Amino acid sequence: MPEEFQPRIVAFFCNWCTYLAADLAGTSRIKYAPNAEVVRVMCSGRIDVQFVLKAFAQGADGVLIGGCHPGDCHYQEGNYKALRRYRLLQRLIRQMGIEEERLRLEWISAAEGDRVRVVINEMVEALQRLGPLHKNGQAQERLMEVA
Amino acid sequence: MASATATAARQRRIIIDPITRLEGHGKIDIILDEEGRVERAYFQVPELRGFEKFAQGRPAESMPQITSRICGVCPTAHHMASTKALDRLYQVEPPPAARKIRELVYSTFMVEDHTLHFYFLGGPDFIVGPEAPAAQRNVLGVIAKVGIETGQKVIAMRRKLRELISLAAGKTVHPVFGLPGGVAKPLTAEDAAQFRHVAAEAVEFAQFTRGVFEKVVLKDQEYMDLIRSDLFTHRTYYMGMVDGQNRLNFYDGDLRVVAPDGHEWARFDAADYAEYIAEHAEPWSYMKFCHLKALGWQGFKEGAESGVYGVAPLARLNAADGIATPQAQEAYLHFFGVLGKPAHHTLANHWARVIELLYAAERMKELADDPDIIDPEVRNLPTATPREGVGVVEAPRGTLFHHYQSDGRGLITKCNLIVATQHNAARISMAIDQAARGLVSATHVNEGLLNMVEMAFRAYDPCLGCATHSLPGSMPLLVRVCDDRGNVLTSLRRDADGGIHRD
Amino acid sequence: MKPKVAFYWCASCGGCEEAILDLAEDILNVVSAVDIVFWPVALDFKEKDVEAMADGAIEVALVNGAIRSAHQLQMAQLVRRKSRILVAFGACAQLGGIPGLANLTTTGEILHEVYGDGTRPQLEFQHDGQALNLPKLFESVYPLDRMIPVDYYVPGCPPSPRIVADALRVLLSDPLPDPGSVLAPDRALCDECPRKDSHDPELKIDRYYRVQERVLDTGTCILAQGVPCLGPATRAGCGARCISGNMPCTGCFGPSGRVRDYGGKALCSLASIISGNDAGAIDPILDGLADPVGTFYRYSLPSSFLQRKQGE
Amino acid sequence: MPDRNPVRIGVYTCHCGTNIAATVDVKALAEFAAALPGVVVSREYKYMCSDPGQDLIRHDIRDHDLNRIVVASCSPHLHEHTFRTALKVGGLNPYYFHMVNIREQASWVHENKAQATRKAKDLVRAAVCRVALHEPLERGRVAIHPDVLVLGGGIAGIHAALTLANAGKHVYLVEKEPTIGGHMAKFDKTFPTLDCAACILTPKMSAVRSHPNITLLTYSEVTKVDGYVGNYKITVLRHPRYIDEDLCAGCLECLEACVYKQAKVPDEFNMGLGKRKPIYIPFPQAVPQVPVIDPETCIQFKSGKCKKTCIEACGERHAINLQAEATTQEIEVGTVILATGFRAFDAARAPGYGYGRYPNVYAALEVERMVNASGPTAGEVILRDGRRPQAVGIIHCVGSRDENTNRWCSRVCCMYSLKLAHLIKEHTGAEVFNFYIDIRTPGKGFEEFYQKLLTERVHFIRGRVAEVTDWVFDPSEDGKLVIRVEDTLAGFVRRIPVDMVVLATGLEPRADAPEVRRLFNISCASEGFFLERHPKLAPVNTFTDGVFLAGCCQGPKDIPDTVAQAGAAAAEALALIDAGYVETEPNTARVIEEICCGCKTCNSMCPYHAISFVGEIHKSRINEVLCKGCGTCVAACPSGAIRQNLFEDDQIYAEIEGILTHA
Repeated sequence: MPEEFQPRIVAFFCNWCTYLAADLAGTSRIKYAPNAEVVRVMCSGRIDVQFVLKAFAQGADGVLIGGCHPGDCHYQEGNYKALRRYRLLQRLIRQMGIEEERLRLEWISAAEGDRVRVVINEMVEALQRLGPLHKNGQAQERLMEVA
Repeated sequence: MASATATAARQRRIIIDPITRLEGHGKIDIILDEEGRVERAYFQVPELRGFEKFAQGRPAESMPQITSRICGVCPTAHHMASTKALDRLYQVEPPPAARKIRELVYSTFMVEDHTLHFYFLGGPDFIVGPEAPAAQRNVLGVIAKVGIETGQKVIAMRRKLRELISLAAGKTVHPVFGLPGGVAKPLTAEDAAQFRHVAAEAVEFAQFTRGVFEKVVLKDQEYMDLIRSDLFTHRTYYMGMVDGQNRLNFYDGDLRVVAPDGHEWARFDAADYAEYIAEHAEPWSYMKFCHLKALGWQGFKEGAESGVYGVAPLARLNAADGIATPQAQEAYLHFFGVLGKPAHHTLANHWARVIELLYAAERMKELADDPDIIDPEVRNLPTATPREGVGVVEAPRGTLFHHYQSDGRGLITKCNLIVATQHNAARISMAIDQAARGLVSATHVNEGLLNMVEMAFRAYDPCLGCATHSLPGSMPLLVRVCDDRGNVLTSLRRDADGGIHRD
Repeated sequence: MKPKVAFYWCASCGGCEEAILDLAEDILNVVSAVDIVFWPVALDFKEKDVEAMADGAIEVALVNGAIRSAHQLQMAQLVRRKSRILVAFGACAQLGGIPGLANLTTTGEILHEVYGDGTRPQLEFQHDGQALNLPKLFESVYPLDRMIPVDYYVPGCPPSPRIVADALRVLLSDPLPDPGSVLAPDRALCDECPRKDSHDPELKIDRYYRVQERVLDTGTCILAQGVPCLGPATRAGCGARCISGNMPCTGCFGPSGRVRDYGGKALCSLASIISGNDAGAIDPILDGLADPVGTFYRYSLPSSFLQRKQGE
Repeated sequence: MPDRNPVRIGVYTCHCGTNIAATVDVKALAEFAAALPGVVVSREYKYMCSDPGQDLIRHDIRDHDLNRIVVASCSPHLHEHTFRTALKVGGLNPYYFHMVNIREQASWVHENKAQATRKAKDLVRAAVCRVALHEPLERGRVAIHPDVLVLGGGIAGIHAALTLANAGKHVYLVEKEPTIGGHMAKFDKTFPTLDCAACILTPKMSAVRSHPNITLLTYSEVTKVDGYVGNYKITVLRHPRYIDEDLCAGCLECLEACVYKQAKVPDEFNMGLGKRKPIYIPFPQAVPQVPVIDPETCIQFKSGKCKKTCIEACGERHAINLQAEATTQEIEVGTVILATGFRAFDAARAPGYGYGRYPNVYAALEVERMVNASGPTAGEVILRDGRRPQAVGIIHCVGSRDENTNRWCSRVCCMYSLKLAHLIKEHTGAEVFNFYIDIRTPGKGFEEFYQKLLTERVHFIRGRVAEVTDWVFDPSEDGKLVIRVEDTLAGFVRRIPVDMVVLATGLEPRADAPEVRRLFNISCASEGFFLERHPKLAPVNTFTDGVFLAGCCQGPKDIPDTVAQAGAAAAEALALIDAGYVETEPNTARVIEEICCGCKTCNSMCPYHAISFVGEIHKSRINEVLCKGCGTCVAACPSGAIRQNLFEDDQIYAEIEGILTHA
């Protein structure tokens, strides 16, 4: 039987809440899918929309943004900026033919280790339903036509 | 290279190719029969950009700026047609000042664009003359003929006119002032003063240009015969925009169609264009061919039964009963006095263009002098739910339609654009086919013939940029005579400046 | 001996050619300063003349327009080979330009839109044994530097006369700027905006207006008036032409040097400055940005990270 | 200033014993890393954080002339500092370092070794790509203001305050209640030694009052916190007690003089078991010894028609001012100790036990007051009707270890239940039944105390009580409260009739914990207690530098642990203060002036007002000291004119590319 599609997820986690939650998941030995790889930033407010687009262009099937709960931002308001960008970015990627399930923003506090498991597993399932973002290496194909 | 004699018996074909490898413009393909006589000449447009497709989903208000990118030569025409379509889409009328500012800018643009064509593109053919050596048949040759100071005069005039467009519309190439229900900003008293100043010069300049034309063309019997010759005559319908008194208008009014015998065949509002005009596609060209819907597509035929019609200066004058400004009206009467009405002579387009140049300059002056022009009220904010709108203007090269449908938020759901060269496409094809049949054969291909074909073509100043919503501009051509293996027997090139060379 | 210069156009609207003609009287100075060896739209030299030249014989080639067909690619490669310095001239060559919005769709969709199910143009049409051909179009529009190496960029749709004049001067003098640089100030438009001092440092947007929804004051920062103006994200050098026309900047000069994806950055910025801390408050404000792709990538979709619409 | 030398990277993969090695193929990982561009040395080692591990790095820097280091091990929150120091010692700038978390975020959370290894490789590749672009950075120094804020005047706060004050530091002790003392002041005896709580607490309280280095702000709350480690500006709201602390001599004549001859108002300090007057002092040893007027009940405040006998009584001192209003006071401190304590579980939330329904069901704290000689009943343990109980049941784990209320063990209930059992028996001679799930006595002398109780013939019944009811089955139960429980040792359900039920209520976070957390910008654990930086290695630190935790606000604990933690918190604060400065992370943002166009987008981004707009040059500028390094302005800057150290755009792009480049 063909091997199940393993989506690649780039996860941008803020240093103070979601990254710590992921650490807590570790110390609690919670098991979850190995498809998400974390880029640590100090605050979800640091996440430039360019980074998300870069990840999609570079081959990510999904992008996860993790920040502190509203009102809990270690830097007071960074997560609100992240939310505003995310809401607009969702509209953009829809126009660009990228399903909205491929981009997810979650507030996960330092205490919610298990939430990391739930979110990543959910996302992996959703992406396995959707299949790869770059259907049969679309990008390469496009270069073929001009070669 | 294979020798001509070796392959003389073979079936031949001639490709007149506007160096697609360079510009990807129009292309003419002439098929010869066994005897080397022209069997069929095809006029092909090899490109398509799909503005109509990617317009979908864009906010309506961005269309004037997006569609102006169809053509950098006549962006103002697209910008204006689009803006007028938005007025209808949002069901909002611009305040009087805004309407006048639009027409003022538009008239300025018409003066500038007609000047460009007369001196830079069409000019070489008749000012320097069809028989002049190719090396001289270009803008430099024109300047040599009319004098260097005239050349500078032309350049300076264009600059002043284009600066005025920037003044009122932000930019000259791709203006940004059109909004549903008005324009982006009012004109100040200083702005208006500048317009008045330049407008006065423009009228003078137009008269000067008319003088040049009458001197070098009307007084040249050979040239007049050429104009009148059947080679360049097609008896078709004509369409153009007219005001309430059926007088020529570029910015606003009804569309009027006259039959080959000159009688009014139809008069309609832009919104109803689809009831009068249909588009026909051929498998060998990306360009669609317009025809009169009621008469249907009869193929590339002239006459009252065929739906083929023309637009552009000659057609406009044919479709109008007169011109609203005195000097241009006088020139109008002279024109038909000489050629009779309607005039079916393709090459008369150049003359008609000069008359329009004069009208545009006079109209520009009228509007610049109008005290309302500096009224600060230039916006009516739309309140109605956007639905559908058709905008039309007379572009330098002919009638230009923009037709949009949108959803309730004003996002475009359907966009249809009909540009001048599409209206003329059938007539252009016929002109080429006719010229080719009359002049070309396998053994008889030379510059003269080529330029004749050229002139039939160039008289329309066809803008294939617009035609394909892709690429602009003038029409460089390549003529190659090849055998059926594609070996080049003879090859002639003709470039945008009119120079023709045998390789 | 005067340096050889070539002008060439790919998929463009001709506006860039007009931009050069708009040098008006100055064009004569240019013509006298250089030896124009190739300018299809204006002068009488042919492809074969170019082919005949030694590689690198042309000092500077200014190429405008994007690449969307094999022909254009061929020619761009030829000019590249013959030129020492190749400049992507104008927004289409630099970023893909407005025709690059075609990357939101496919050639198939375009053909269907224009011809429906009726007669369609054929790449090859037979007239008793004679084939008439139409060139194949690529599925996507490409900025010049995705196809050939580009040394410099002249931004704008079209480039402003000042930028064109400066660029020609710089390219013909020593020392040359760093390879790859954009020949315009590496600062955003606000720097030269006449309205830059018209608003206070608290730039907060409570509502985005679409341009037809609001009568704009002619003296105040357009963004501060709630109409999305991309000036802050867009390279300076145009002289704020649209602003002086009392319309917002739409970004034709592209990004400044440290930005990789123009639209992404602009979006990120315009979303950051709105009020509202929950979806309920944020979304209505964002409705004023009716068309994110068309707003933020109007000139730069083919040069963006994603390049075109994904999936099929 | 970017480093121009060719990049020479050393990559170190840690086994962490088997913590990593069991799930990630460390050998394969090290070999993979060795092949990555720029990597000169790649090693794997049992414990990279150990001395020999760090020596590896130091020697390689020397022997292989490395200028970039990547360590793949645990979370950077644990050992980033350790390894940066190793670089420093090795003569390399500590920021030429990047850490890859393959333990918490790989080996511990995945089971499939192949997949975990694949992920670890991606992360290492990302780190190698990133570290190549790192630039040398210097930590900044911020001077530490020597004064300290201690929030909460319970035993934790008191002990921390005294420790610091005795070390010569000035302390602001802020307490919400009119007096300090906290919960401990309400206790009678303390387990396991049974020494009297007051006897050990009140001397410390008066020490606080009289200490020259302590500014005591009772009846006060912190409403605003500005600044950062070393330089906090704290706004304190002082509720009006209507009696001027400076003028009042504490004679308490005003209490006598109050028009209320009898105390009528339920008394908070005695859990409502006793009564007080509208003008009152919480308890005799209260600190400060200054009465409070309760405007809710004072006639003057309610009707304005009081004879104001209190003011007469105060006479010349004029200490009473009924017009007094709340005031705010701003204090500047360098460090903060949070000792805000806990809230006792509200027994009414466990309805099965009849609290609030049956008068003779008491919460433990109420009984604490009853057994206290200075309490409402002068030390008598009596039922509501004044009778002495014949039988008393003490139910453990009320609001602890309970799915429906709080899951955690409150740590102290077993011991104080034993203490109460002992005291009740002592005071009443009643039969005492303890209903417990487990008896937990992990502490010095605890188990001995338990054994002692067993010899006192206190009954222990193992089982979670089903309900307390007055529904009697036979005459023997008449007028009694019946405790229904399954005796899990005997293995059958029993009905124990008693006169009094004592509920050993657990400890939970205070209701205002979330507000305090936000004020001081720290985190809470899932159950709501404040989160320490590390459960073992930094139990009194928080993730916010300069803010420390003491006592039950961090989690349930008994008095000895609380005092120990308070001392530790004080020591941490002292360490900072005596160092004189704190080193700040260099990951701050800066504006590149040549690129900044002055669009003012960034100015509204910064919650710390670190970004100012400089009109003269028409550009924005960032104050490096005020910048906290969140990077929000960096992402918002539309022209890329703002950069952030350690989180440069290019470094993050490199990381993304590294993750997604398929090997």
